[in-house]
Amino acid sequence: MFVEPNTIKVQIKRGSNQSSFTQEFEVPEQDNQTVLDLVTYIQEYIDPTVSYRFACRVGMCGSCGMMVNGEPRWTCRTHVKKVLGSSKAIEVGPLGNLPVIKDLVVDMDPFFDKWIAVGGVHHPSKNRHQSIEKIDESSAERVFANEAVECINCGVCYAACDVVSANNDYFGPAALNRAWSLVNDVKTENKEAILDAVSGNSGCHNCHSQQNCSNYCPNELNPSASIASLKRKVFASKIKNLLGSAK
Amino acid sequence: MANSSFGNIDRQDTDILIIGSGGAGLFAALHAQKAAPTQKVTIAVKGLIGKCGCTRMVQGGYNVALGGGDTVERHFMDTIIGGKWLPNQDMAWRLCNLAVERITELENEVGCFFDRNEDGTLHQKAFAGQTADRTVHKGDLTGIEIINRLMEQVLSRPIEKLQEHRAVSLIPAAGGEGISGVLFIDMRTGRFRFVRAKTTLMAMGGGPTMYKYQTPSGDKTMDGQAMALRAGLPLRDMEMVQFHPTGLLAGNNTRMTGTVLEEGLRGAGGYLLNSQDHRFMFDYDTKGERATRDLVSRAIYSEMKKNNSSPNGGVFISMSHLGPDVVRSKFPGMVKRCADSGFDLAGGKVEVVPTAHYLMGGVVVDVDTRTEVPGLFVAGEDAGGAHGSNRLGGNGVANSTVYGGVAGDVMGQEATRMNELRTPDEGILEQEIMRACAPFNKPVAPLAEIREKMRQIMWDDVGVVKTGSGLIRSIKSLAALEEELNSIGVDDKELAFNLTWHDWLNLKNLMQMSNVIAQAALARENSRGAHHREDYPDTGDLESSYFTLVRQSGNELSVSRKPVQFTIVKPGETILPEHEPESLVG
Amino acid sequence: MISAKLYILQRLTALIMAPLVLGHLVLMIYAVQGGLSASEILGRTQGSAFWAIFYALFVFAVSVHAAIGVRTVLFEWLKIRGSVLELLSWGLGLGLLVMGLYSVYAVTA
Amino acid sequence: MISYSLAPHRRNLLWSAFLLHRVSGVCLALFLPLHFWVLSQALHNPAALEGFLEWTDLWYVKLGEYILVFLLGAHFFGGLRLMAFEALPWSNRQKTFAASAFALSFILATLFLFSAVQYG
Ligand SMILES: Cc1cc2nc3c(=O)[nH]c(=O)nc-3n(C[C@H](O)[C@H](O)[C@H](O)COP(=O)(O)OP(=O)(O)OC[C@H]3O[C@@H](n4cnc5c(N)ncnc54)[C@H](O)[C@@H]3O)c2cc1C
Ligand code: HEM
Ligand code: SF4
Ligand code: F3S
Ligand code: FES
Repeated sequence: MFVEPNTIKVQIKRGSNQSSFTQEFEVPEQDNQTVLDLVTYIQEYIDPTVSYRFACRVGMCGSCGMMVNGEPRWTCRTHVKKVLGSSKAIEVGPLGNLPVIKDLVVDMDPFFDKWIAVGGVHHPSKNRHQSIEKIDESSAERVFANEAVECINCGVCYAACDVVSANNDYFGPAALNRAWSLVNDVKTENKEAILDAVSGNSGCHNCHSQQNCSNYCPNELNPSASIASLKRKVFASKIKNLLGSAK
Repeated sequence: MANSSFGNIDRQDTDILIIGSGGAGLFAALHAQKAAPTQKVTIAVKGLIGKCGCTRMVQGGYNVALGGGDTVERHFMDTIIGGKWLPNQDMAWRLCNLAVERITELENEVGCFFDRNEDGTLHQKAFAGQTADRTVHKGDLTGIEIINRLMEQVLSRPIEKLQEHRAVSLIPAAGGEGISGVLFIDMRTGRFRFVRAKTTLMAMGGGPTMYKYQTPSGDKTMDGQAMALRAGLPLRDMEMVQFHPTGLLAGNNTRMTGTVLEEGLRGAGGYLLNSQDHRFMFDYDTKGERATRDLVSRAIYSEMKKNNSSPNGGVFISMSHLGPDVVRSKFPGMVKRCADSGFDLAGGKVEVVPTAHYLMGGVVVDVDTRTEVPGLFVAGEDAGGAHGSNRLGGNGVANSTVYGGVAGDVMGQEATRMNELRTPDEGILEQEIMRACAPFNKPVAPLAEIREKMRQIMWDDVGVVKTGSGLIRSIKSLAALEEELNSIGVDDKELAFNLTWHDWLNLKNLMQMSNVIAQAALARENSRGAHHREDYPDTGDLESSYFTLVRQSGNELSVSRKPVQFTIVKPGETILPEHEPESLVG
Repeated sequence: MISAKLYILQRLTALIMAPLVLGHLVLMIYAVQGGLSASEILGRTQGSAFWAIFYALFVFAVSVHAAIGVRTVLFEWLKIRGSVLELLSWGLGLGLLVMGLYSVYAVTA
Repeated sequence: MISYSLAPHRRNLLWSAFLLHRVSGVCLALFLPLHFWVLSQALHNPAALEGFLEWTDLWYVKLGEYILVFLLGAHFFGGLRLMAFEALPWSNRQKTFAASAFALSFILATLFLFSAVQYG
């Protein structure tokens, strides 16, 4: 006897920031199915105009971030079972806190502009003709730097942070997390510039330790701890400067 | 239709145009900017800068000889022997030689974090097929580290970004001398954009994604090689498609099928089991699961052919005998990835299948990444020659970063010397726009079925094991399928971020390149490295090794064989000093 | 929109206030036993240099602390920017300072 | 003002702790001027102060005071928690700390109420 497969109701938030609407689709339920697969099914079989973004499909590129039932997630690694309630319905929308290009596709430029603005780029202390720095993997600095470095810049933490929603200038968790990693990188120069950038008006001091960034980071990074550490570092260096100039 | 009428397209000029933002593209941008600070550098890419392509997906690491017994000569010999004497030896030499400078550049200038030994020096391990501990890595997420650091460097420089711009066609100069620029679709708006440049680099990363199971990033559909083919450039070694033995198998309805379960699982003692729970690898090779990629892939394929396959039609990998906790602590990333997809790698069995991973073949270039067309350069996986019939694990990212940098240097110099941009052949430009608009105004139907058919044909007849009759059959069925594709339309009401339009264009390129791969495979009447012909199982005479060359003129493909030039070392000889041990790996 | 300088000021003032608030709270719990009366309060505080300094310190700290805190809230929730923001928040601080010091004077003089 | 519908990421204890800290801070900032004004009556008009303090015996004023002390406690303990979070290395017990700060402020306020009511 032929059994109709169960279906999942998928509501997709479509359009742009200016005008958006929600559309509902029914997708057959499968054993192994991610949220990205649901969206793909809709585009391939139901409505060919649905727009979304992905690349690696295995949690490495960070291009498939979307809001799933209101929560930011990497959709290629989010199994449907994990987010499907008994109502068999899922809501999918574009990643929060970023301008929408179309449907589920957001413009990630602001996110990366901030990454650069915070000084999230290595400043070499050596060139390619010099020997590679010997580094003690167990040194405290390297451990800190390492813990923060494996970010896939998916923007999930950025979408989860209410301070970003409230204050569009705030650098946000990912950029600050990168800054923290660099501040601990023995190979990088000009750390003062990074500390200056993170202590400016858009910097780490805007963070209210809500910790949703750490809650939602799919890679289990801890931007919240990185930011707290940055605050500590800035505090210490300001006090030191103060004492230094008093002398 | 957005602006498919020819007069209405966007046009812009730059000096150095780079297509692709993998290891090759990003390195080229950095080097070009440094070599030619007065020149405008533009990087155009199908996805977001640094967030697409396969370099980011590199797990194992980066091959480079850094002493401790290992030498550039040894790395070179491993590459030649691994490639079964087919590599272009000058390219392979440059790859091994420059990798040393490139890894230092990555560490010192780009700022990568690579894992260290106790004494603080770079940690290196050995992939299968290497005679020294040579692979530099960052855990098992080396690519993310490399690309993130490169991406930061590029984003922080005055380099123009054209993101979500799909390259469609190479546009020659009027009169035919060299390339004038590249036609793109701005995917965000659906509008055409023609970018003129003095020098252009294709670093679009090949990517054999026409197979039922495949590992590369979803944006890669062999666009670059298809563009080169249509522009009349020769492609070499196109039959050389590398399969990774253990791709995740989760059914046809999910994009996770085909993605790589890492090599280290087998290395650490994982079992491969067929549907009868029989550990079959020792039936094929004395090394069991630890045999090389091509052997394991073929063994799994045979089990599948014998109907010994798992529910979804593959085999199982089983790790649990090592103790679930051990597996969890040793392979946390893989265990979590499988768990996210609904599988228990630590305690249960996970279905796997060989999966198309890398294309050794590509556009013919010289050691400076020049093609035969003035102004056009190719680097990375789009270029052929460095690997011959097989790519060693760890040589892929070394290749893209080494030659990306070379391309940037050379293009910088060349662009600085040139005073003028070339004038495009407007006729060809118009014709190429029409080609990209081909699916409009035709009856719309889902493309997925056609795509699945193509993937099945390639898997069955042009896959892990090939035969002459299968190849001929595949060429016929591909031709029929392409006809079918040509009759299917795409709704053109809204072209902004119209993925379905791009799916159509992707499919079109993949079908053309499938044909090329099948034709090249038919022309190689022996079995080497990744290429295995059941009807010609022998390696063939090494001295008279040849490589295949495919080019297109008009609508005709011509396939030829060219003798390999042994410019550095002849088969049977070595450039290692006399009493060097065969292998340094204990 | 808060820079390191304001952040540090806010944390320092919080640190200053911490023992003062604790002291005040304990006192309140102790004092309210049996109900509050004006004479009781004033009897304790009037003429006492200790309480004068105690509360003056609190007033200084709280003026700065609350000004910075309210500034953040105005910025994030009410989207107030630029000179209006400066005026409102530092105005509040100044108001608190003046009123506070006056009341300290009132109860301790 | 931002409409804080309870989006899923706000159903998080640490987010609630943030909200409580903010609301309590603002309430304190609004209450303090009033408090200062009442106290300064001591100079001009001691009787008014006395009258005011009598007024605080009313039950709903007591409740108001209770809430106020709670807010002060919450802001105090919450602020200490935040500063400890920022000053000390990461701990996995963030939620426990936040819950403890909340509990302490509750106890404090209740203590205040009891001592006020019992002897009032
Ligand atoms: C899962 C996986 C694991 C791997 N592990 C290793 C390893 O451990 N070691 C190793 O050495 N190699 C490994 N490789 C191979 C390695 O990733 C590649 O050899 C190498 O990264 C290719 O670099 P590239 O710059 O040529 O191309 P890519 O990095 O693939 O970049 C191609 C770029 O071109 C863009 N592009 C494509 N088409 C268009 C178009 N039409 N218009 C505009 N832009 C376009 C893409 O979006 C992308 O940005 C692995 C590959 C995969 C898939
Ligand atoms: C014991 C004393 C106090 C401590 C330890 C303390 C601590 C803090 C801290 C750490 C912050 C920063 C929170 C953040 O940025 O996320 C803060 C904010 C604030 N404080 Fe206090 N505080 C104290 C007393 C007061 C008092 C008495 C007032 C009122 C007058 C007050 C009003 C505020 C306000 C309005 C904010 C801003 C809230 C926000 O930005 O969310 N504080 N406090
Ligand atoms: S910190 Fe985590 S959530 Fe944020 S961008 Fe990086 S990987 Fe994504
Ligand atoms: S969520 Fe936002 S408030 Fe801070 S701790 Fe994370 S950045
Ligand atoms: S598609 Fe790359 S992280 Fe999801």
